[in-house]
Amino acid sequence: MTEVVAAGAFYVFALAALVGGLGVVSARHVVRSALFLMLALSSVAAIYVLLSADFVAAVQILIYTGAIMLLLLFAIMLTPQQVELPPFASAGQQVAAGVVAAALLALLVGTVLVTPWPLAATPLDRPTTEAIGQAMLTTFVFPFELASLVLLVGLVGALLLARED
Amino acid sequence: MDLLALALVVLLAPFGAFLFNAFVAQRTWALAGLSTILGVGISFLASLLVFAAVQGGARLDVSWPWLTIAAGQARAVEVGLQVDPLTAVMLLVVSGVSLFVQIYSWGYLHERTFDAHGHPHVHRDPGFARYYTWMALFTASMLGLVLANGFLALYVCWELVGLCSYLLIGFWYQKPEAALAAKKAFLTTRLGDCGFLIGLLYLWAQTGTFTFSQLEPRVAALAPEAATLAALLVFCGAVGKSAQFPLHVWLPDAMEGPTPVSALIHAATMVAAGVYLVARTMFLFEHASAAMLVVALIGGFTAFFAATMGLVNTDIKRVLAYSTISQLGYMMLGLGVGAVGAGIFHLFTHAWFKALLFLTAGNVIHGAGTQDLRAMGGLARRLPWTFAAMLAAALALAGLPPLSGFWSKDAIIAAVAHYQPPAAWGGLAGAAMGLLMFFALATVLLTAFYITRLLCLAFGGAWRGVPQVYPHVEEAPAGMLWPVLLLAVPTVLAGFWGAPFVSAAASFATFVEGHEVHEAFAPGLAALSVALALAGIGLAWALYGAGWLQPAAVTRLAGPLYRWAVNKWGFDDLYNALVGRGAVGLAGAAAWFDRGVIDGVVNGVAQGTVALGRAARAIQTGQVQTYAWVVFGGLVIVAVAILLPVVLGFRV
Amino acid sequence: MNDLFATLHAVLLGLLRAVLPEGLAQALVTLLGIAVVLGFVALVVMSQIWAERKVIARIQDRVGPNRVGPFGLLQSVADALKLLSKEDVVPARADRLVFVLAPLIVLVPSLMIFAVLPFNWDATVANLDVGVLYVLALATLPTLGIVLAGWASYNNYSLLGAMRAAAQLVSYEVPEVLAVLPVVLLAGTLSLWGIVQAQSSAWFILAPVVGPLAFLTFLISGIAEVNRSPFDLPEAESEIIAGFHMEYSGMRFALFFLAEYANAFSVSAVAATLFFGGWHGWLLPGYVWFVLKAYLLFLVMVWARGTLPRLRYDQLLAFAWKVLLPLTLVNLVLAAVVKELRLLEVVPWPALLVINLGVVGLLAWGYSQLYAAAQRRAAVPLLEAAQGARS
Amino acid sequence: MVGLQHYLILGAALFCIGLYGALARRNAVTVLMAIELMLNGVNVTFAALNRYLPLPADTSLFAGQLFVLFVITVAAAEAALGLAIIIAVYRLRRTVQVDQIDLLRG
Repeated sequence: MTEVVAAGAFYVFALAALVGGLGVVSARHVVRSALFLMLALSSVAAIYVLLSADFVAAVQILIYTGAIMLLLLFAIMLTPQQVELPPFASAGQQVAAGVVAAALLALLVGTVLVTPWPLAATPLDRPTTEAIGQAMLTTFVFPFELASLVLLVGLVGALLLARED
Repeated sequence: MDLLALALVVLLAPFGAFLFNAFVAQRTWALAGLSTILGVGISFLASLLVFAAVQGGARLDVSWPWLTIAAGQARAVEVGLQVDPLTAVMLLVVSGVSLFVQIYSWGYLHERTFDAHGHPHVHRDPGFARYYTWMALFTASMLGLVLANGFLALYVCWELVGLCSYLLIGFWYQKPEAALAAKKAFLTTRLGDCGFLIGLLYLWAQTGTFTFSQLEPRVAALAPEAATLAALLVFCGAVGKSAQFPLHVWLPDAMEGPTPVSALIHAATMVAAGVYLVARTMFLFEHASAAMLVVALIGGFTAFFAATMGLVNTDIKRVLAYSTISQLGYMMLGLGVGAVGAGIFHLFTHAWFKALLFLTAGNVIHGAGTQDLRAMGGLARRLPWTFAAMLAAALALAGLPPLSGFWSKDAIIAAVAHYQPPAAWGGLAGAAMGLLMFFALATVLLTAFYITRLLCLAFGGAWRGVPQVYPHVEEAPAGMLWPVLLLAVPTVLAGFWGAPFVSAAASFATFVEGHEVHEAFAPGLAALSVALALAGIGLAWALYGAGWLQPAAVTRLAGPLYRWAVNKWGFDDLYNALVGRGAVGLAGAAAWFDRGVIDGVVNGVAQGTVALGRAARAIQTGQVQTYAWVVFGGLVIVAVAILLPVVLGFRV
Repeated sequence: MNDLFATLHAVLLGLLRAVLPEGLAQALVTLLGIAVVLGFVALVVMSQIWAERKVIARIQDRVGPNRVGPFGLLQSVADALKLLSKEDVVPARADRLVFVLAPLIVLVPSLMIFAVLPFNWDATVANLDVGVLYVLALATLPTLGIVLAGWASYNNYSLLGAMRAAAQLVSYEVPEVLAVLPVVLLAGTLSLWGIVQAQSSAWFILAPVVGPLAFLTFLISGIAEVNRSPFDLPEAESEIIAGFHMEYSGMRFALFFLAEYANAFSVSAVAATLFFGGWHGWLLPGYVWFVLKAYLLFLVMVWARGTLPRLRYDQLLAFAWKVLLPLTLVNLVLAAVVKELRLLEVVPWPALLVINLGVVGLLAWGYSQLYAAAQRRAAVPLLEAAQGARS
Repeated sequence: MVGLQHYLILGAALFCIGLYGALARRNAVTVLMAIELMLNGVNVTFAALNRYLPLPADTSLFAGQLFVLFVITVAAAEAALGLAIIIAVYRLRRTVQVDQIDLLRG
């Protein structure tokens, strides 16, 4: 029963994510792209929930769908396009890009299907928050410190770049 | 009160003062000054208690885990405190000198300037609070450096004192020279610190710990090459901090800072940190005899040539700066020949008398309104107390018994004499011995010479500055005089602790090294060094004391003598001219080589590159997306090339 | 099986299963649940509007709505009907899709928040163990809708409103999260239910210094996040005529309106959960306490709106970065201290109350002193100017 | 039934869609969005592997999810910086069309 629900949910949200993604790359106007990106990101958050990564899901909404999307919209509005320029690159470039993307996709899918995955006995479903917190301050303390450093640098750099004058 | 608590008090009192000044007392100058003086005072008292406890045999070595990586305690990073005789002595020096300097600075920051009519004007420096804030931070971090029980904490404090030095050299950042000097000092020392950092990371990679007590056994297990490499890298840091030969250039410029700063940071404590570092990690150097020799040679050479530079400088503070470099060289020399006790002993005495020299120099500058020796003279009558104090310090520096400098310097010379290098080097060892001995003794002469010259130029003779100023030149206020006179006490007495007539059991070296040390006191050597010192003094006296006589009278009475004196007066110019011409010639040669050879090569390379670039630019569209496309296309191709066999393997 | 909703759910499901196929029954029950939440929200919002208008009226020495129904209670209903019956206008050059979607993007998250609010120990629709994070995350989404609405309206004032909203949220999201962290630290859980449970001995507002500080910072940044006065710059009538929803009318405007009040309520409800012990109370049932606390906090917001003038734009951002952010960071450290000393466990709550009141009093006194000093300093030049003018 | 491979394929698909966008769109902001999409594809893969694969004993149970968190962190910094750059470029050249930003042209 719940399996069915989970499967249905997966297909729904996966479809939504893919639609969102395709929308992002195919919409004619930037804001439409943003709208689709919102859809994609939210669906990915839902996918995280299905993967029993609720903490990550919440963070995804908070950071991606919340902050980053907002920044993107902000940037869109700060950089108005005075003349309507063609949103897509030259046909040749599009084809080339499509070829590479398709090839990579084929490659990845093939690998995924062929590889004999050493699956765990039972999928890992258990509350994550505390364990993640523990790990972040012990095993992953250096990446953690590094990430904070990156954030700081990003902050300063962004300030410096976007400053008037 | 247990040792740990005491140590924490020592460390946190000045730091608290710093926090208070930084966040509360920035607007209220008096409060800032008082808090720093109070903090340092407390820490000084605590240091005395610590010292007493250590004399009573107490020791301390505690570590706290800072980062624990789950791969096991083997890679745990710890920070901690350590108190042993060496630390205790350093604590005494740092907090003591710092206390004197803090009190002194109060008066010094009320600067005296002379207007066109030679009338003095006193005004408080606008950066008063800032000054005491950084001073507190410096004291705290210097104490932390001494208390650290591992490389990590030590390195952090090491950089902190570097920062404070930068901030305080550039205290008058409106002056471009000051700003430049600060930058120069920071960058030069950083050069050495890079080596230091690499060294301690290398050690960590090799032994998996930063803590000295744990390092000691593990280092013993290290391969000699590794030990030598680590020792040399660590020594790089010491060279930078203690302004040893290749990296000595920053210290003279650092004199742009306020004089008390020079006294505390650039004479007594921070520059001695390098010496302390080598002493603290002696267990490492003992496993690297080559590194030891390098230390000794660099130390000796620095001592000698810094002294020669001190001979000719006309800026009172710069002369002292060169003297500091030279004395630090002595300490390194002592450590290099394995006499930790002697080296640290010299550090100990030097801290007092050099700080005293700088503070008295500060009084002179404060009174005369200039740093230029050529514009001084005849100040002995105006600044009697200052003169007395400076005289004591100068004689201590020159190494006349029974003043402190004599005993410590002599201990080092004796150690050099008794130093037998590893037999492995054979003839080289003998050469090294001779060289070191020469450095040690020649420097005695030069030291005595330049310090006497300084005294004569500043205090002897007639006033050579702006005439209207002289009547207003007066002794420094009490706030600047008492610290000086108090400092004179250790300057005179500190030496007896290590004097030969003290029983070996109670001697300084024994205390520091922790085991009975019999410094073979060589009366012959002592006599020789004293004789050299006297010779230097006499020479300088003859040269610069001669200025006392009225030139006219001299010409009338003893023409040849006068002419001889005149020629000698021209000594500096001659010396400078010689050096200058030599330098110019050298520069010319270098310039030719540069233009002819190096530029040729460089240009050739450049043109080659340009041509290559022209060839290559065709494929550079400047389109980020093109580049990305190439990257991913390449990725796909490579992946296919790698994976295809595997896939087939599965298929079959 | 002490979960009230679960019981109801089971009973209903059982009844429906008798007459309907499995899937359909499921769907129906779910729909029913959604309908209940929606109804509750609608009810809450209407009552809020009425209460706000009354209170504001009193503050401004007016009577407020008093025609429709007793005490004008039905005023909101009338307004709602009016809005629903209005014509639905879309500006000619607007981006239709975005214009239509925006109000929904604003409304849906604000409704979703209600799913995790712990109305009572046995009445939480969904008890996530990352509840707090979930709430914070959803609280940021409406702004996206606002920004899109402002952009889609194809109107400069709306665009300005949108930009303001974006900048405001980006600035105030940080202190809001940081203001919640002390509570999470003290409770040791991210689940709202667990947080309320952890307050059974002492409410977190009682944590010495930490509690009030966290509460204040949370309330302020919360008000800023739902764009209520004095932080209502995105719709500042006097500056950018109603800002982002200027082009909206009728039904769509009603959605914005609904969302705004729903958000206001959820902020006060969350505050009640985090700081005022959620359903904990005496003799009255938990539901009542919870809603009561939420309403009181909402009235505090109303009070603020009625009292304080709107901030200037630069003041708004400066306040977030230079005041709130440092405060919350310091507060976090203090919270760690409080937790280490286990003050909330060892000290009885009346003592905590006394301590906090003392602290608050002290702060108020100090602030008044500073304010007076500032007044004096500001006054002096005027005085001199006057004298200068006279002489 | 839905298993590991479904999620992995989803991740791959998202990544490749993003890649196409990053290569074929002109507006720098859109390109940035596409890159975010790629990152999300990677994140889904991480989370899925974290759930389905047995982890070595000595590492944390949620290493995969931690990677996701780190990626999100970096993505946040990257977005902020990227947008700052875009705005700076816009001030400079009044355009955000990547094919008009070719200061790198040799």
